[in-house]
Amino acid sequence: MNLTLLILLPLLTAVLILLAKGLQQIRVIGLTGAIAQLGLAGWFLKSFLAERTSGNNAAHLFESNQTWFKALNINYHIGIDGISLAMILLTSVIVVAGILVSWTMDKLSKEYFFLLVLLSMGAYGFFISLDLFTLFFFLEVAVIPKFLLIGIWGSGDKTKSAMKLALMLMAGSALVMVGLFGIYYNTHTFDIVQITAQGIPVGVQKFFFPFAFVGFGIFAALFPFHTWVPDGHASAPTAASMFLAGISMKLGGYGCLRIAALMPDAAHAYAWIIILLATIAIIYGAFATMMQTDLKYINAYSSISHCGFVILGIGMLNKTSINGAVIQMVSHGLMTALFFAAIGMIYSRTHTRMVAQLGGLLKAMPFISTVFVIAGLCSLGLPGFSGFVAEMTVFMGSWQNPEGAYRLATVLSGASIVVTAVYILRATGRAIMGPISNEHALLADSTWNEKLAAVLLIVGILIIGLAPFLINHLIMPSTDAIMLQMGKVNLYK
Amino acid sequence: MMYNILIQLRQELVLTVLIFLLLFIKLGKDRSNESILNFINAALFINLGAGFCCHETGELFNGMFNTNALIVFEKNLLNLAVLLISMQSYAWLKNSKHLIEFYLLILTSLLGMFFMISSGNLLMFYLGLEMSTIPLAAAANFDLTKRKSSEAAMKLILSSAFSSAILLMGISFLYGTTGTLTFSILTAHLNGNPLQLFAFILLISGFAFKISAVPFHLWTADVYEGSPVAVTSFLAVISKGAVLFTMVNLLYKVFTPIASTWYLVLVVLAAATILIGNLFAIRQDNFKRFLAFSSIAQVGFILIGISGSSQIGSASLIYFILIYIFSNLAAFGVVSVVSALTGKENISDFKGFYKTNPMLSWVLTIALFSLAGVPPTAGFFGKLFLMMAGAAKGNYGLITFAALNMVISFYYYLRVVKAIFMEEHATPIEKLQVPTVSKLAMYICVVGMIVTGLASVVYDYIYSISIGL
Amino acid sequence: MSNYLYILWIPLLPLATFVILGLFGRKYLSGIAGLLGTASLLTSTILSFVVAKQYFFVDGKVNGVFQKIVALKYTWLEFSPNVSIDLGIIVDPISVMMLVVVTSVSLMVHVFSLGYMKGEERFATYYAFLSLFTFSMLGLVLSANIFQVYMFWELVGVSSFLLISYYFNKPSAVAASKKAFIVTRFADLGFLIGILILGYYGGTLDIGLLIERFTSVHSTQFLSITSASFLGASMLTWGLTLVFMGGAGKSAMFPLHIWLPDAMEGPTPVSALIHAATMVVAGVYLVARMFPVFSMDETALNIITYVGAASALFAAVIACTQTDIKRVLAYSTMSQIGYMMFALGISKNGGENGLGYMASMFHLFTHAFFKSLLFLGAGSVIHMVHSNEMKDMGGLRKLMPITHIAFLIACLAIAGIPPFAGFFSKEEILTAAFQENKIIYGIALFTAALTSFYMFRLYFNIFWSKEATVAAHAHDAQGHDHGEGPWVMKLPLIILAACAVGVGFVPFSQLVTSDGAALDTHIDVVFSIAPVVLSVLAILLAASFYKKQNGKSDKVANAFGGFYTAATKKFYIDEVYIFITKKIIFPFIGQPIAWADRNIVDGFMLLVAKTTAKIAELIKGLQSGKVQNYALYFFGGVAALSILFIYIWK
Amino acid sequence: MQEIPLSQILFVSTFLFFIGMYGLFTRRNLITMLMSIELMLNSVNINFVAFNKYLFPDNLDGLFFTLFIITIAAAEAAVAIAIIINLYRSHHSIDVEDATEMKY
Repeated sequence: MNLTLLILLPLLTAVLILLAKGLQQIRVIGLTGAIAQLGLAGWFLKSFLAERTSGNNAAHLFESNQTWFKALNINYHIGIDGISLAMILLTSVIVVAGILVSWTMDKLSKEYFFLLVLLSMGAYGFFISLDLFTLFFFLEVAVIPKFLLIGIWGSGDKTKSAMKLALMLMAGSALVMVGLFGIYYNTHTFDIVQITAQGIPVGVQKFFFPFAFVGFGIFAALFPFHTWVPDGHASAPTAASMFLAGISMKLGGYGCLRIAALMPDAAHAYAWIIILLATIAIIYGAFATMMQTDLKYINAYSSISHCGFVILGIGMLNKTSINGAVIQMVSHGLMTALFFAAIGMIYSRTHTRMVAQLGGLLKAMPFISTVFVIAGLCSLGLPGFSGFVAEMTVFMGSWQNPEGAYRLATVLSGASIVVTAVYILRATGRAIMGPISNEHALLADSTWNEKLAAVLLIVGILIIGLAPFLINHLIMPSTDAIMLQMGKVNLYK
Repeated sequence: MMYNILIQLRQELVLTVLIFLLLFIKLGKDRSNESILNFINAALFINLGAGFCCHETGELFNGMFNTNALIVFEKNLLNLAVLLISMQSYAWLKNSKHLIEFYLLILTSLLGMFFMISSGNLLMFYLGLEMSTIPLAAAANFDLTKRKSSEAAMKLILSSAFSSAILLMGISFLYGTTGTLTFSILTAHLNGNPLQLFAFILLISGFAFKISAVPFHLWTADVYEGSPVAVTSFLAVISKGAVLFTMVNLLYKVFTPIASTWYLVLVVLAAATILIGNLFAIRQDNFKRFLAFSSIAQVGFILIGISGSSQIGSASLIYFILIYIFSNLAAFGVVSVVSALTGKENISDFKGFYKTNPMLSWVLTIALFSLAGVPPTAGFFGKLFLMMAGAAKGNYGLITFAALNMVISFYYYLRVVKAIFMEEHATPIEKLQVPTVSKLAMYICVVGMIVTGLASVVYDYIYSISIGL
Repeated sequence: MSNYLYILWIPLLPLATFVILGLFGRKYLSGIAGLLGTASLLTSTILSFVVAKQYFFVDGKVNGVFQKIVALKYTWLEFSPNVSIDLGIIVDPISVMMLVVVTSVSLMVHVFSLGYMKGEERFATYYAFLSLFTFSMLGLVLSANIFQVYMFWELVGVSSFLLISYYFNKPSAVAASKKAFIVTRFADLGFLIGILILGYYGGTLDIGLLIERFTSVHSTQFLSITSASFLGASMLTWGLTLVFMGGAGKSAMFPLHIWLPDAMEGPTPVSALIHAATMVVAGVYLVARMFPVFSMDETALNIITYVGAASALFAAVIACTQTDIKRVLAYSTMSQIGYMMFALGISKNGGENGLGYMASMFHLFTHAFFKSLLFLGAGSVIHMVHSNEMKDMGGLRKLMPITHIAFLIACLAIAGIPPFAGFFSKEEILTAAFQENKIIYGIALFTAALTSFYMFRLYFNIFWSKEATVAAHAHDAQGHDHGEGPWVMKLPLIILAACAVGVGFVPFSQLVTSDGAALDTHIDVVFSIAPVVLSVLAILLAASFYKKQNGKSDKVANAFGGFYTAATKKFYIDEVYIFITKKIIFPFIGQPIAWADRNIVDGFMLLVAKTTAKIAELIKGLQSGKVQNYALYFFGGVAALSILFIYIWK
Repeated sequence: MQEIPLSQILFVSTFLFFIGMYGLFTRRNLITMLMSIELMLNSVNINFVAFNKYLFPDNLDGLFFTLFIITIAAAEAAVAIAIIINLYRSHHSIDVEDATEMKY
């Protein structure tokens, strides 16, 4: 079975959606497509593990390589390793959940679902690409749907946020583009595998690493280029926020990881800057979150803080920390998606996201409140949920760097978990607990589709949280391969 | 010999025949506009077909006129563009009683361009250039009653006359320093002495004027705004394309001895053009003016591609022009339909356009994305390859600059999308009845915008026939 | 060595209960939730007794020394080849002892809650949370891997949070739960970093290995961790101190104790379980678990000692002034835990010097019973008078005789009056203190006296002082014919009372010692005169103050003046915390950052956009519309290019 | 009599060219501007003829080029005049300053 199916399936779904008539048909098609994607991803997982157990230790599986632009030596080269597979699974889960929560979207529903599916297609393509050009292509494919989703179906100052998001992301991809050209003209190929094999001259790395890394960093809310995150997430419709935080921010993290793997020397040379920025993002994001009063802003800012862990893990450049970064990507994806879903459900009922105007929702809508609390607990890294596994792995990894400054960075980012506890509990205590206001007392609890979406995401969180060895088993070999490129060995005695 | 003429000159001949036919029709008893338009479109289609039969490399009139696969292909592009324009302006021409004159003008100008493209001699080149310019000035004035139209025509004719004077000065100095007008001999005599450089700069300024590169661009916006949409799109797409083809031919084939100089010249022009074009485009509200400045910015990117001075460079240029034809004509097509049926030409009029005209909105949106260079539209590939070609020279300062300017350009394209999808208008443009022909043209453009990029055969073919330095 | 794997069921049963009740409790099982929870816990209790029997009396001892048995070890999360979180089960004296304590106290609370929480709306949820807590606590007790400890540590914290905020529509409860979680979370940060340090230098997270490596003076790990130092202290000191910080947070040691009194907002049985018997002693347990390593570092031990002693005294003083009975109990808990802590601090590892360790564990053991008894007693009192305030009580001894007797026994036990349980354990602690450190001994002695004073102040205030009429409290509808709750509430009191009398006679020193070898201790009558006499005197003093209502207490209080008010205000520690958070962190860190993000970072991005637009506006004059200017610019361009390329770049 | 050196002729032509340019920049009347452009073109013609005569007398490229320039200039002028007339219809003036409706 070919990986291209991961692109064709959404494409087919999108086309069918365009042909469909009426909300009912559209959403059914969308859901069917999404579930099919989930199944496909699951199938790939299954056969991936089968391959691995049968002793196939190739760096990438299901590889296929067609020439695309012969004159420019651009190939459509795809293949997955453990990390990309994890990302694909994440995407497919979030797509299903996203479609479910937007079940009742009746405004321009056709366009809405079409764009959602298109976005997912971009993500899949991005994750399966082994050719930088293809990678970049899909990276940008995923930008426009975001703009339209926020701008058309958003709330608040939507057009401004949409514009800000689109422009900053475009600036990011512009930088990425320059970086890719640099790589191309010094290796005469875009093919990641070849580049890894032949390596890039150190001087070139030093020059182009910042372009590429910062470029992807903008997608991953790297400080100080994170300002699109709060507005974008806050203005976006629920499903779009889920996709935005759950999928597209991961594009950035994944890209950063790949770039670091491609340019190890530069990565080591600039590691301290990366770590500095990441630490700032973590602390700063956490404190900024503490001051927010709008649930969506709270979650958006916390995303900045959490994605800081991804960057931190990458910047620390050792196996454990990179493992942690990957797990954190998956975990944060699921967790934030869940959070946004819960917030969306609350908002759709109470029509306010202001913490101060909410309260005691646990009485009126126990299920939604429980979901909210679970998301919160996961976000503050409670054992049993994915957040704990991810953050602890990052800490263990980053602690391996014996330099004092790195230790300090670790401790500071560790301190953020306390702040996280503060803002999560503030929000929970205010909105979920406490006395309930009369107009909210009679609101209905979640509907089947919302329940399904939430349960799906929670299951994902729990699987990682309760049995982390599974995902570890999936991504470890790939991180080992990356570390091999990095030429950096584990620092534990 | 005769046979050669018939084969190698066939596109020009077909066109000439067509022009005379039109003359006779004009003289003969008057027919309904619809029938004439259909006839013309059919004829243009045949004309387009003429290019595809047999193309061979060769030269006529001792090197005055030469042709090869590349040149034929370029002419085909222009034919295609003319066909699309004529299909799109159906709604506009249907009611005009001078439609034949319109075709006479643009076809003559097209003929001029053909000669310019395949010219092997400065004299031929000059003739072609003027033959393509002068009719356009008249065409710009086609809305005889509109003040703006005549103002535009005046500006066009005066400034182009001025530019051709400068150009001629350059040619004369070239002649003075080399003693020949034939390209093939000219190269040997170029040694880059100051006078030749000066001559070259005068010449390149003439080109820069035609492709409206900063600071020679100032006529563009006004003329685009004033002229009828069809003429505007002709100016924006076809004449630019033709001049660019010729320019690449000259730079890559003739001015090789002073390549180091013209590379720098191009860099300077490109940087200035991109920046100024973007900065002006941000502010525009009139759609045609907006497209004018955006096309100026596009030219900047094209110049970057040319500056790569490699086979990738020229190939990417032609590839981009192809995509540019589709994208720009799609945009102009929508605008022309709207302005023909409602007379509205401002971006602010397009607020809430999606509510009433989803089809047109999508066409326009895709076109804008393609212009902005967003995948999966072909514009992405076009722009990216141009930048790649430029990057080959290792001038990453320029590339970064251009890349960041892409963000600005992104802003103003998205502004229009925003207006179409996300903003409300008290009295939005009502549902429009688009003529089938125009619709067809738009669909062709859309298909072109999607397919040209993803199907790599197109690029690979262009690459195989194009020239390097 | 026989197989202890069945221990797995002890935590798993509550977990199962939690899952079942959590998923279906609200809808389907709200009727039988209590019984379900109790039943499953009963099973675990029986199992743990079986374990205790098997371990202590059948096969735990190998040639006179109790073995550490790792019954289960499963790699749960591997960080790198030899560093991983292994879910494991460790069986050694303290873990088995804790198993017994946790399960039996938890069982009592389950039973008691059947009556106490009857008719609550979220009855099933309550039992679900109780089971969750029990599971986490058991998991913590059984952990063989320090990171596993941390995980269950967090879980314990969150279940405590959930239980405190059980009355979620009561703002004070919510606030208390938040406070508890955040303060302990802060402490846990220290714990986490401590783990990172130990794990890094030890090259493992397995407690057994860590102990083995850090106790052998010549191992590379030991050398590396002691040679590495930061701010003058060795990394070993840092690691251990930070780990202890975690413990101090959970065990409410000064100055991290502020959450404990507020935690009393939770349902009283919960306080009995979590904030008296089990969770709060987790810190002590943690130190004991890592004790061999602690014993390698003098500084860490001293810190523990003084923190413990200070907390003991501090809490005792405050306890004398509180009027909310649960808060009094909370402070007494804190003070008793202080005892256990400094007992550990002054102890050495192994042999005769391990007395403090033994004593500490012994006190933990006895304290669990009488303190939970006290809380449950207070619970049934509150259940009757619907108030926590002393002034609403008095003369209840006639209305609730059983509670009265049980409470009295508990008071005597905690006061250390022979032959009640508290006497023996406290005796050992004092002996150890006397041997090791006279100052500590002094503090301990004084605290002991204070303890018996405030406990009997409590006792007399509740059951004596003024004569309460039956009518005063017979108002509550659901037929409290003689004032006390149903038998399910009385039974636990009786059982625990029995324990409070009995457990003192457990030959503890034979079973639980620092090195596993039996330690023969004897009650030295001469030595135990002093504390007993002191306690008795204190009791008499309390009696004279509070048995009848008379002004004496107030006079004394006024005599103390400022000190007294300070004590009633808990020495303003809370205010300090509030000042730091509300007055420093929020306005001076949070607000500025939030502001800066909007106005500086984001502002910069906007500025870029605005500048671009402004420039565009500025240069629009170029496009003047005058064709002559165009020509002029054209010529200018030509001139510029010529100059540039003929004269400059030629 | 010795013949006039090329340089002087070139000087004349250049002078003529800039006179033309000056006229184009300064005169407001469209017709006059058109005439100034003719001047520039003529200076180019002089160039061609002179170069041909002095430097490359053996072939006549320059001369023929001149002829073509003259022709095209005529055509250009014709169209330009037509446009100007039309402009006069709509603006009732042939002052270039009056035709600055479109700007910025």
